[in-house]
Amino acid sequence: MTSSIVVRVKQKQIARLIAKGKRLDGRGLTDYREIKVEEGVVERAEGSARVLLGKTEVMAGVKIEVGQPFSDTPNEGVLTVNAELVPLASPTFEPGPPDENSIELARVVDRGIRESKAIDLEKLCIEPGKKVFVVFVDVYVLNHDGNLIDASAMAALGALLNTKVFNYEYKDGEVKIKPGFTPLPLRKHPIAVTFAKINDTLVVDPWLEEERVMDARITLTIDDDGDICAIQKGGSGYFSPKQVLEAAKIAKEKAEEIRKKLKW
Amino acid sequence: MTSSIVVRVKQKQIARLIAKGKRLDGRGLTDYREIKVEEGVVERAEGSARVLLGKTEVMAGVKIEVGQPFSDTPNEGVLTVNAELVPLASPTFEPGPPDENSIELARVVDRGIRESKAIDLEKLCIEPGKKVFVVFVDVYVLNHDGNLIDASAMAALGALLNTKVFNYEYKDGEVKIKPGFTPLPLRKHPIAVTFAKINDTLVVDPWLEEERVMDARITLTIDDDGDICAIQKGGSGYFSPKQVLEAAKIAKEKAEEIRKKLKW
Amino acid sequence: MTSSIVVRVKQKQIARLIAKGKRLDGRGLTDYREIKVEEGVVERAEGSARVLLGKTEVMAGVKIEVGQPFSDTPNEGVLTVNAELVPLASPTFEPGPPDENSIELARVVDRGIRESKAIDLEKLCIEPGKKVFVVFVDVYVLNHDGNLIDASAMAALGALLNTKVFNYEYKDGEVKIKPGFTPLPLRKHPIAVTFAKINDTLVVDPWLEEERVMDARITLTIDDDGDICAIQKGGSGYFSPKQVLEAAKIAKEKAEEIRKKLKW
Amino acid sequence: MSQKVEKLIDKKGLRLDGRKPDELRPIKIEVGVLANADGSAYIQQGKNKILAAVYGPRELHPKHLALPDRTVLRCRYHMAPFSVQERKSPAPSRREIELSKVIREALEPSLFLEYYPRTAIDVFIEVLQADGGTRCASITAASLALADAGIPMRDLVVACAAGKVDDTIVLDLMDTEDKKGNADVPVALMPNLNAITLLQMDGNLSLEEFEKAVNLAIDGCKKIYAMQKEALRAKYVNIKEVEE
Amino acid sequence: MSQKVEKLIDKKGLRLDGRKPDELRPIKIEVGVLANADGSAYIQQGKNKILAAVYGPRELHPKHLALPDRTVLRCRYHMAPFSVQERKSPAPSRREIELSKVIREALEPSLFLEYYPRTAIDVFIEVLQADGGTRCASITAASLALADAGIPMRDLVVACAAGKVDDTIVLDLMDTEDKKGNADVPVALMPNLNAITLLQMDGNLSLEEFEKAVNLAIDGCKKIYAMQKEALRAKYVNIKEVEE
Amino acid sequence: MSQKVEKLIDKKGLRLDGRKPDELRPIKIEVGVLANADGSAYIQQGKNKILAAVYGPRELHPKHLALPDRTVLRCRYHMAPFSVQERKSPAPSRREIELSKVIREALEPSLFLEYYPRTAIDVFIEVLQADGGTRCASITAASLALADAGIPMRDLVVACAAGKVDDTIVLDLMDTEDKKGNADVPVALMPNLNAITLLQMDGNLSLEEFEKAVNLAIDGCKKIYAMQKEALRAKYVNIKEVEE
Repeated sequence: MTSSIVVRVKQKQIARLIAKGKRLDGRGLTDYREIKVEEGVVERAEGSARVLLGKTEVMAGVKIEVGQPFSDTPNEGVLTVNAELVPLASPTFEPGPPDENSIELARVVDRGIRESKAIDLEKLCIEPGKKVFVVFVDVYVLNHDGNLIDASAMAALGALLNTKVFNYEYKDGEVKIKPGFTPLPLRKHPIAVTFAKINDTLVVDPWLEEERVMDARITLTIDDDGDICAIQKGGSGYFSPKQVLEAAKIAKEKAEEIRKKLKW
Repeated sequence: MTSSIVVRVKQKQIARLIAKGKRLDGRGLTDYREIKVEEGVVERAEGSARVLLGKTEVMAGVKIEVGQPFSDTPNEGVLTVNAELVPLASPTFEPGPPDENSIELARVVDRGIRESKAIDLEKLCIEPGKKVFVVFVDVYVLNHDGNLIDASAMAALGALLNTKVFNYEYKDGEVKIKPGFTPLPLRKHPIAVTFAKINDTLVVDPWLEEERVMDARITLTIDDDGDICAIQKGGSGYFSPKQVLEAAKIAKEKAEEIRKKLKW
Repeated sequence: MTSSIVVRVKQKQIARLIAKGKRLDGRGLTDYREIKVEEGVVERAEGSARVLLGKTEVMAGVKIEVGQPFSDTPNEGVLTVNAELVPLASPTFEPGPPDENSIELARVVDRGIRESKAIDLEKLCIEPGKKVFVVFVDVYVLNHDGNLIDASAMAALGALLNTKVFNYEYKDGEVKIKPGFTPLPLRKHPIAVTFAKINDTLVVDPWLEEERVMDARITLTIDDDGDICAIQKGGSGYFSPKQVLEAAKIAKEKAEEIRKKLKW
Repeated sequence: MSQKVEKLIDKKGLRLDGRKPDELRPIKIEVGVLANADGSAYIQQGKNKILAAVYGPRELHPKHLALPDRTVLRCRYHMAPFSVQERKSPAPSRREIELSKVIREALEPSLFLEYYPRTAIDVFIEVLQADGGTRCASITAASLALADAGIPMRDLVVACAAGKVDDTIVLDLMDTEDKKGNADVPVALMPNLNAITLLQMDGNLSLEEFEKAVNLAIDGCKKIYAMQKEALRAKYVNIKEVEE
Repeated sequence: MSQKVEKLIDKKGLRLDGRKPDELRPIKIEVGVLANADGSAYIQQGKNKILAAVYGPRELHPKHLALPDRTVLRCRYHMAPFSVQERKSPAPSRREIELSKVIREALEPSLFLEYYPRTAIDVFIEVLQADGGTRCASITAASLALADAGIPMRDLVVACAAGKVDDTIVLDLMDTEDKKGNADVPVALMPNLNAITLLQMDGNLSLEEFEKAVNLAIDGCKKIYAMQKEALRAKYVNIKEVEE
Repeated sequence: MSQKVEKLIDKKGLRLDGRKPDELRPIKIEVGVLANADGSAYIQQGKNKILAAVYGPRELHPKHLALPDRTVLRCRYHMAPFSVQERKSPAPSRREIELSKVIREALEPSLFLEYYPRTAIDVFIEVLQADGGTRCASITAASLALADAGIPMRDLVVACAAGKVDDTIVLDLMDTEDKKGNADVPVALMPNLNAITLLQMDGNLSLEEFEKAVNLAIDGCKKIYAMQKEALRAKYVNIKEVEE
């Protein structure tokens, strides 16, 4: 009960600031927190990256295995994105199988990569209908300070960017590993941009305190051409159609900014 | 606690009526509620039916897939019956994996079909020991107003009656779908007839209020020849041997009645 | 709360006795309870044994199936040990999937067999990389009166000792069973010896009352040559390095004693 | 092996099922179709066949999940095993878990959750046959089931998708358009409040196309909203007639 | 490939294991075989080897499952992985879950559940070796374990199957007869009350055959009932001897 | 098909990675690396990369698991799917469940559990990259995370393995040595109390070899203990510097 009073007080404080175009941590309404991306942090993985978005910390690792294609896409490799909200990242995360929050997180990250056609999946086909490469992207949240979606999308992309596929020879239905690696065929760099709606105002890259008081959340994932490739509204509030279109415009700018900054 | 007093009052009322050969809803002791069967309600399924038994509503859908036979019946197709007590059907059903009630329901329906040899499973063999058709019957309870077993058995049979198996060509171990369909080879029409024992009297087709106060339940499944092919006693009461034999006789008559009525 | 007072009283009593080199059930500090091993108790299993260690009762059954080898040991059969703490064995065991206690028990038994190389797994290879025999050892605790590890290790070994592998013919990738059996190729007889530390003293083969008050537990598994092949410390206490070495020496003697007694 | 991409819009500008780009599929809505549920609704939209039921406000088990200041809205979107081409396992898939969440969040803004502290309202959705756009049709039916259960609400929630198919912005995509088209934008709306309560997208749209699609989806929502209200009215009239 | 149907009854009218049609398999029953359980029993019937244990009446966790006016009887029928030809996964199968339910419902009528409100009585059955008719043998053993635990009861419950094999009605089917025969009718009985507490069937029987089978099964039950009582007596005598 | 057993120790007596038999791998330890956790530590030991976090003492759910006279220490050892050669399913394996138990039992003796009745202390360990000896490195890091959380303790727990490789007793086995060597003996120690809190072994050792291995592992523990204390000191100095 106490905690909900604290929330209400903070909510008012955050809302009052936002009405003046300001935020509790000093950022402007459309400013991201500091972004740090470190690639290749886990040598044992085929690709990996660690992202710091303010105090939010996410790691992603990529493993490549040989498997079967889906029956409706017999000549494409398979992409699988999984997200773990491991309990060391937040007092509110519990051990156990993925809950709706980690499933949503994984599926939003997946959608950005898949719908932007970032990976050239046809190049990951070994024998149509029989054998293809399976790309496992595992998103691992290490510290939760808000906006897990954007940080996770960046970590996943960062990991894919340094992913190497082992060379192989295919004979008589058997895949034989050969020395050397080939980079994963990556064509696009989808960037997720998330907004919180607080006091009927949109703010970019909400941190944890803002997420606690926000009415609703919207994420737009933008590809290299400035097109939208995925959207996800979350939270128990709503947006006006105008807000949605405004968010789309800002997301396009922000994505370009981030892509430049990270040289992606 | 209140609810159990209400139950006791209703129990007395139902019992008093039954002593006079009457029932709360006006039926005679061996009368079924109104039965409506609608076949082919889900075009996307290979077979389907919707059954209304009074206010009890059950849907069944059949899907056909190619799979492997069991090792002890290498030249027979596979029958799999599953039942879901989905939570929209009753305030007492909970989401989650099948509990003992839905497992018992599925297994009793399965037994009726399997033991009457209703489906000619040998005709569903593609290559002995390797490839056969798998018949999935999914029973879906949509409104629970008592006697789920009889309604589910009817829905399953109704769905099987309009099930079409796709035509195919078998070459080099691969099944290739060809245009057109063949009806599922169905030889028997097992009908389940359920009794509740209330106040030491048997009543046919118990509805929910009667199930709440019954001592025990017994289901006899009868095939086209009037033979018994499956029995299941349920509930924490008992039957006298005489009652069991009486139930068998009535079940035979009722099954014939229903089979005529539904033209099965 | 009461129970924990009882525990403390008993703890003092047990501790007082142990200080005098005595135990509540009259044994000396390094004495085992009476050991009875009955082999071949389940004819339907390929191997089986029942062990009584005082009132602790454990059954083990072995099943042999044809399966695939692990990719890193393509020409070795597969050993799988599972333990069930079925709820009829103790008021504290609950039905459900294996918990950390039954998993630890299975893994300690497994380690003893595996690390002593008791089974000649290479002789269980049918076709390298494709087909091998899988040896399932299922440990089934029927009455828990302490020291489940030693009793389970003995039951598992006893069951392996009378395990028969069916004869077969291998042609065109198919295993065809032929009449007759061959004994499982067993080379070693690992014996687990468990100590409890109570009042800073080691006692061998703790029974339930001792386990309830012990600080920690240590198991050493000894092979036919007197070498150690597995160790497991358990419980929330600790051992001094001296105690560990002392335990190793006693374990070697005890294992030899048991092996002689059981003619293993 | 190579799947020929069939034309999704023909020379006359008509879609595979003969619809114009801005045309809805045939829709049939019924309210109060299940006897046990506190509220229920059935929707057919194209070949979609979906049931929604509401139980509550009711006690919540286990009790420690109850909230002192508001009701807990719970939602389960579930597909029957026979509702799709290949049999679906009845265990909830990751997709069903995500959709249950976004549907719940689409319905929440319409309710006065603080009216019923310490209780739960359960929304159960069963897709009996699926043909693209099930999440939208589910929201449309679920909101009616909530109304049928007598739960006070700010407005009905109605949902409809728009998308892009063969470079054309179209309304209410069916299964093939959803799978082979360029983009799908499901939108849920409280029309009287002009409030978007669900918005998702996958595919590829420029900002301009996105704006067009959102506006088209909103138009579709408003048309279905009229049918929703009509279905509610039909039930009340029926009740009145029965009572008289 | 084609399995020759072997004759299950020979020219002399004897069954595969040499029994006459109305003959039981050899049965061995022991009561009080487990040290920790409040009550226990072991049965061997043919090659069936089954242990039953009872714990309770005892506290029930989680507490909200307790009933204010009676005890909760819980029952788990479980097969050891090595009890059957092909190793059985230790996770409960659908068959085991159904059998746990019908066995519980076969035992319930014999107990005065209202004697122990807010408690649970747990019946745990472990099939160590299975050879047809395990549910019946389990009931026979479980009822003895309940008696051994000192739980007051109206009568012991005893169970036995009859069935049809090569057109003959036979008693107490073993595995091969169960699998290759025409019908199997397991029956549980409280003999003093002439009350059938479990009845199942699968196969094909005319009404007349069914009547014959039920009567034969009841005869079998009564024979085993005598052995049950003898086994109980044997335990009490042993206890007396130990006490003296 | 046949795997050539490579030499694990060369003619100069050096190991695959150039270490001498009694040499530790390079170790890097950091304390207080995670913002949300009450305490945390990071360890790199060879290619092992492991994070440990501590939450608590805190309330425990469900409450009936709480103990009236002491805190409940819970521990989860978990490997990231990408931490090993073949992707590991994120669901806890039997190995992870066993290691969680023995790690918890290795940490427990160092804590005053009776100080915080009715609470829980949670230790969460995430192996980001595994290279042999993860359980030992995890204990070393977890004990530091407990200290960082301000939990009072008798002594730090530090762990290191010794083992036998090509007939030589060696310290701190890496992955290949672990898999292809003759024995592995992980040891956890509270150095000031000379108390062994974890001891496991697999492989084959005579009593003499075992004694040598235990002593070598204890030596290793003591060296790492110095680094542990240094890492704690480094954090306090940093805090001081920040405060000044």
